[in-house]
Amino acid sequence: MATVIAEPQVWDEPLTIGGRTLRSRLMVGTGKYRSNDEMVDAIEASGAEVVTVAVRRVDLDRTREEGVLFHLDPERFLLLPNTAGCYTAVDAVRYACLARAAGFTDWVKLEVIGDQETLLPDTQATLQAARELVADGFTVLAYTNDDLIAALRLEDAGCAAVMPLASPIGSGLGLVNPFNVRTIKARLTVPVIVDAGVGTASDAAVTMEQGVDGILMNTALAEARDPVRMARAMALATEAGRLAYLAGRMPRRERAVPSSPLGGMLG
Amino acid sequence: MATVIAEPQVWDEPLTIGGRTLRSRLMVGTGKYRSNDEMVDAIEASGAEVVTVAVRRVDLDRTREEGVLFHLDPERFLLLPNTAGCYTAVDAVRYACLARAAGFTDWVKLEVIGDQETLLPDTQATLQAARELVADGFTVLAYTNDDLIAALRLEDAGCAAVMPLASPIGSGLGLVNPFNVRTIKARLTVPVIVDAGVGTASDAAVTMEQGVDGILMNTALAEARDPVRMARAMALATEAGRLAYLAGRMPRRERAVPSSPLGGMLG
Amino acid sequence: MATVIAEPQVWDEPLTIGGRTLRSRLMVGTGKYRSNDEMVDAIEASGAEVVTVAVRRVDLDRTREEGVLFHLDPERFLLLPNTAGCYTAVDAVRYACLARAAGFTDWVKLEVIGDQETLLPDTQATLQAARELVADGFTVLAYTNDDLIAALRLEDAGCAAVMPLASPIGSGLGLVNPFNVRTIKARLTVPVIVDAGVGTASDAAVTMEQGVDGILMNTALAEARDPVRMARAMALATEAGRLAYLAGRMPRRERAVPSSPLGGMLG
Amino acid sequence: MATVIAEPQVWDEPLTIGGRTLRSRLMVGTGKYRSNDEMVDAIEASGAEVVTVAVRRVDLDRTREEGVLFHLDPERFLLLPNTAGCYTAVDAVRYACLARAAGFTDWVKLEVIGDQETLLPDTQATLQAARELVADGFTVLAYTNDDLIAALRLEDAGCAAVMPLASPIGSGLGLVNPFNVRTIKARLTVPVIVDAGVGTASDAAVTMEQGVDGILMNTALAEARDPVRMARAMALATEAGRLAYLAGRMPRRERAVPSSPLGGMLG
Amino acid sequence: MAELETAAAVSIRVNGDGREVPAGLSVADLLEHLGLHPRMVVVERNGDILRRDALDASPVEPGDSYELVHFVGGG
Amino acid sequence: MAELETAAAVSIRVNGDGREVPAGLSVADLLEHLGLHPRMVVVERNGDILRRDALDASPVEPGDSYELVHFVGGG
Amino acid sequence: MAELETAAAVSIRVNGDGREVPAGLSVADLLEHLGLHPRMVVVERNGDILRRDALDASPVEPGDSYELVHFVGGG
Amino acid sequence: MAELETAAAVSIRVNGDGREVPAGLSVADLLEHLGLHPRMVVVERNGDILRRDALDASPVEPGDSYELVHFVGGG
Repeated sequence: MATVIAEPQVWDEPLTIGGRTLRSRLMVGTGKYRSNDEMVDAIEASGAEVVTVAVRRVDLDRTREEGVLFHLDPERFLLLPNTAGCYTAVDAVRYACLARAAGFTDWVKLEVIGDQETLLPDTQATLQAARELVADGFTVLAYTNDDLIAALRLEDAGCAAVMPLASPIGSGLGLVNPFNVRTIKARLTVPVIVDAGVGTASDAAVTMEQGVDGILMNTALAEARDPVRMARAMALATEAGRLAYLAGRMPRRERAVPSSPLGGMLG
Repeated sequence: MATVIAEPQVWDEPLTIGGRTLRSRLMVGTGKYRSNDEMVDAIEASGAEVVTVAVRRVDLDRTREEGVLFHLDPERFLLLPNTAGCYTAVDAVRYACLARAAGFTDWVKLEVIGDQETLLPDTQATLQAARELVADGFTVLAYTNDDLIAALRLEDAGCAAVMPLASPIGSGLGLVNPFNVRTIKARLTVPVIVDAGVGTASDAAVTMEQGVDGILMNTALAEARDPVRMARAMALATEAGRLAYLAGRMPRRERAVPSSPLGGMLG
Repeated sequence: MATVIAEPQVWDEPLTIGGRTLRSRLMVGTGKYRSNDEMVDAIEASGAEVVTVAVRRVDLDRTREEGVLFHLDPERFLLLPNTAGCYTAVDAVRYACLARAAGFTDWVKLEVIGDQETLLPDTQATLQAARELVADGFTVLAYTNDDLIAALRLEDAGCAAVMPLASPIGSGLGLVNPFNVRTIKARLTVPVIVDAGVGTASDAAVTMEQGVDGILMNTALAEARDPVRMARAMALATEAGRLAYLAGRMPRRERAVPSSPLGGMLG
Repeated sequence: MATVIAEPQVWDEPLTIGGRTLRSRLMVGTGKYRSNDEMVDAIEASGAEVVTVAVRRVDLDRTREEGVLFHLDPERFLLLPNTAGCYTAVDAVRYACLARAAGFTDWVKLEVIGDQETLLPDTQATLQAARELVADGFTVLAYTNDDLIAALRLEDAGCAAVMPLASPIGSGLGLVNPFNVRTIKARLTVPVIVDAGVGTASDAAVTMEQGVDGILMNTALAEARDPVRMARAMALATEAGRLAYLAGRMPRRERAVPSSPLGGMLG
Repeated sequence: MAELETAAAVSIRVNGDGREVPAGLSVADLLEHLGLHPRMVVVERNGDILRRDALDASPVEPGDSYELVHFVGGG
Repeated sequence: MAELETAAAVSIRVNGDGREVPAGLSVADLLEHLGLHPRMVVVERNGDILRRDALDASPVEPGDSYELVHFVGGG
Repeated sequence: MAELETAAAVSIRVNGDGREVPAGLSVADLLEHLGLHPRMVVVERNGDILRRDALDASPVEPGDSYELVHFVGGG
Repeated sequence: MAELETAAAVSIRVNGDGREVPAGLSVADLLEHLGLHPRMVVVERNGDILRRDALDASPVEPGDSYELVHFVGGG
């Protein structure tokens, strides 16, 4: 289709986070895939350059299968470690330091969870951890809820990007509150990446149409019946929503307006 | 972006209407653009192969400007004449016959309007006109509302495609009733092309996610601040929604599910 | 609560259909209740004056249980016979005539179904039956879809009320397309009663907020866990939506506006 | 209508906050009315027992007009002072103490605003003020956003009620995120009163249908074209939504289910 | 005589099923015979509605087809 | 002769308006006379569509009513 | 004497504005002087809230800063 | 001697579990001993992160507690 011949760079400017330029506005996770091959193919199809990973103990019995580094080339992808599973600022900082010691990047996707059932962030602890990590030289991308006040403080704390949720992690409910996300984008100067909750392509498009800078998703790909095709769909939808935002949509109106001329009808 | 390198044909099978194979599932109109150049560029960016036109009296004073044939090559695009502006079956048949006499195609986008204010179709008159045109050898693509009963009868009448609306022509309200459109698609065997009402990229994506075969739009492009970029967005969104439908989305759930492993946390 | 002391007549004018004045804008059905007592209590709690019934063969083995007349006093309620289950105009007229012969009313809730799976109306056959019944002196309340064109023709045919659906019978999906229903109300002069699809109280409120004259429901009460309490809820919600429509809601705005004075803060 | 004869106490149990029993689940504000008479009539029509007021300097030129106490009898209504306009915990505590010194109540509706443009709460400062006020013997009803974590901490701090917003103060956008509010209600044990954002009757109904204990509103009444009739609508809608929640709604389904028997049709 | 008469029966159809009923019944008798209260039932005979006040005077004829309907719960 | 002929004119209707055109024109001549390219126009004469290959052989008759249509931008 | 005393005045701040008030007033007198009903107003003096029953016994001192607040319409 | 040495073992904790390992190992040896590729693992010893280039020079001491972590699939 036309998507093949067109030159994307003419359509949109690249995204810059923490001094690094990214051509794709879609970031993806590496969790919950049925197989590592499926994961790799989906990531390829997504066109993502930033790929999140978790930090965990090595399994001393069967390591090879587990390690993401056995499947993804850290030269090709920016492997973004997260602090998933951390419930305190102290834990999050510890995981971030271990991740950095792996020697690939000083970027971290900061998560401090406040509740086990909903996996909603503890914005207060997240803010505290963000301050420590920024002071320690990390490039912090902070997962948070859709509260403007928390987002503004994370920006003040020096985060390189603020990542409000669309809806709870793994829920697939899509962008429940577009007003909050639009407000956050309007008020922050650092990039706003919507993280978590996107369930299908139209969710990605409507999210980008709010003017945000990018999307990070995992479950929507890993749990799709066909993760690879869904990854391709998400790549297209993310770009589509971005371009629609830049293009400026027609007004909504409750009355109809003909597309063909009223004049020139036959006698 | 990845959209450039990927091979679209591996992602989706082509659409066939009236024996003709189409690679793009997006069809566009030619009305209401600010200039003919903008119209041509937008159509190029949309990747559409089927492009609708209206049938009107030539203006005997200044013709050159008007005629769409001066701007679009009928060899490159399937110029699909509509019967816009017709309020009776008789008128619609008359316009269809004049369009066919132009010698480019026996396809017609049948419209019989029932109300000047809402431009909603008169399904009864549309059905009558469809029967006459099919008997006369036309390939009929029938614009209709989102009523299953009317859609079933248009299929029975021999229409090559049935085109339910997403919302009123030129309204940009998007797909107001996805249930009806999904039901129509589930019950018909001929292609279902959603026509009218799409306002922005996410509208196109969510429409295709219902499983329909394609979308026809005009105002969403012509009235965008930047019609060419919006056309590109719509091309991507239409494919994105299609692939998401084929890929099978994750389930929606009100509870959260972590993307990173619960096990392997540090002591 | 305030609902007890207040005088409803000061809040709203009564509804008049076919020359008969109704104080309640909520009409209810009698189908699918777990018991006849529950049905009677729910109808009482709903405050409905118009109650629909179906016309069926007597069961020659166990009649007493079945007959609605054993449970509802036709002097207290306007028993409105429907033509549910009819798929042709001829059948609908036959059922209507049998219903009138029962001697209680010449009102009929006309239904001509076009599809067994969705129970969507055949508007063409409904229109034909409506014309015959009106000519034969019936007071016709016509169930239809949310198509303006069909609604206008049913009004032209002499129907005393037009009854567009909110969503399919028994679906509980609520008012899926408020635009269509609002447009129908704006264009018709006879009362518009939304019939079918309402699932809970807020559905009834939002439906009345479109300005329609009333609502008819059955499943939302019969299938509620507590039909009597839900009937009370629906009575309140119907009046609430009506009064909110008459009161004229505040504007929606994406910015905040304080409710307390900005001035007079302490130094 | 039935709403007059029915006995509300049989329909719902009363709400208890801070040891005080309330028969109405609707609380209203006193700001922004066109006149004091309109304010008083609307409050009467709302049936509210709890009525919020702001604390401000007396205007030394024209006092009589301003003071709410000249229009509302503190014996009849629980006048609930708010800390609107406060941007720090210190200010909020100061206003709360001044309000208590008026000698009517030790209740306070705690608000600590975090942003002048959106009037969104600073949950961290709100939590700090709540702790101080609870320690000082206040009965604290805390306005907050729809973040579960913040709500849980306000409950832990000893708040008598937690008041998440439906949408920003004065926006009239209604309940944008029902999931968050439902989750908060499910996880807290103290009463949850949704405060701010409700715009019309159906918003109140849908909010109560989430299972929350009550609603507080101001702008929806004060800015309605007819505040008194809207107040009546809100009283009915609040009760309707509450009863629908208690009654347990029918399931939503995408297929239709007939309300009249399939059997017994004529031959 | 009596025997003969009682022996005599006519076959009709009621709500789709064949039935033997005593000869010489009026439609009103038929309803009573079937245990139905005339006020609760509407009678269609051979496709035509019988007015309630005509039930007494209308004899049940051999081969008649009756639809006996009433109001049941419906939406 | 020529003078006479050219002097002679016939009145017809084109797209709703009355017009005087020289006598003896074919419909193809008429289009040229109106500055229209035949390939771009469809001709309906007195309610009947004229096939393009019939334009040359079809004479313009006095009182004829023509609809000359083409494709314009539409949705 | 009396003249002198009444002539004497003290300057205080009330709700942010400077004011001259007669010397020797109690805070209760001050409210009356300002036309305010004590039951309707809460008094904060120099940052401390004055209990209503202390208004009579509390003298207005030169340089005092008062916040006089009450309930107004709010949400 | 050598026997004695090899016989000698030290007990440490690795990822929460107690283990006996030969005496005299460096942390780099420990990883090899556990079949782990140093480039793939990050070592935290007694709460402090060991830089990769320090693994060879760092002896495994009795009672050491190690956390050996790496990157796994996550969102």
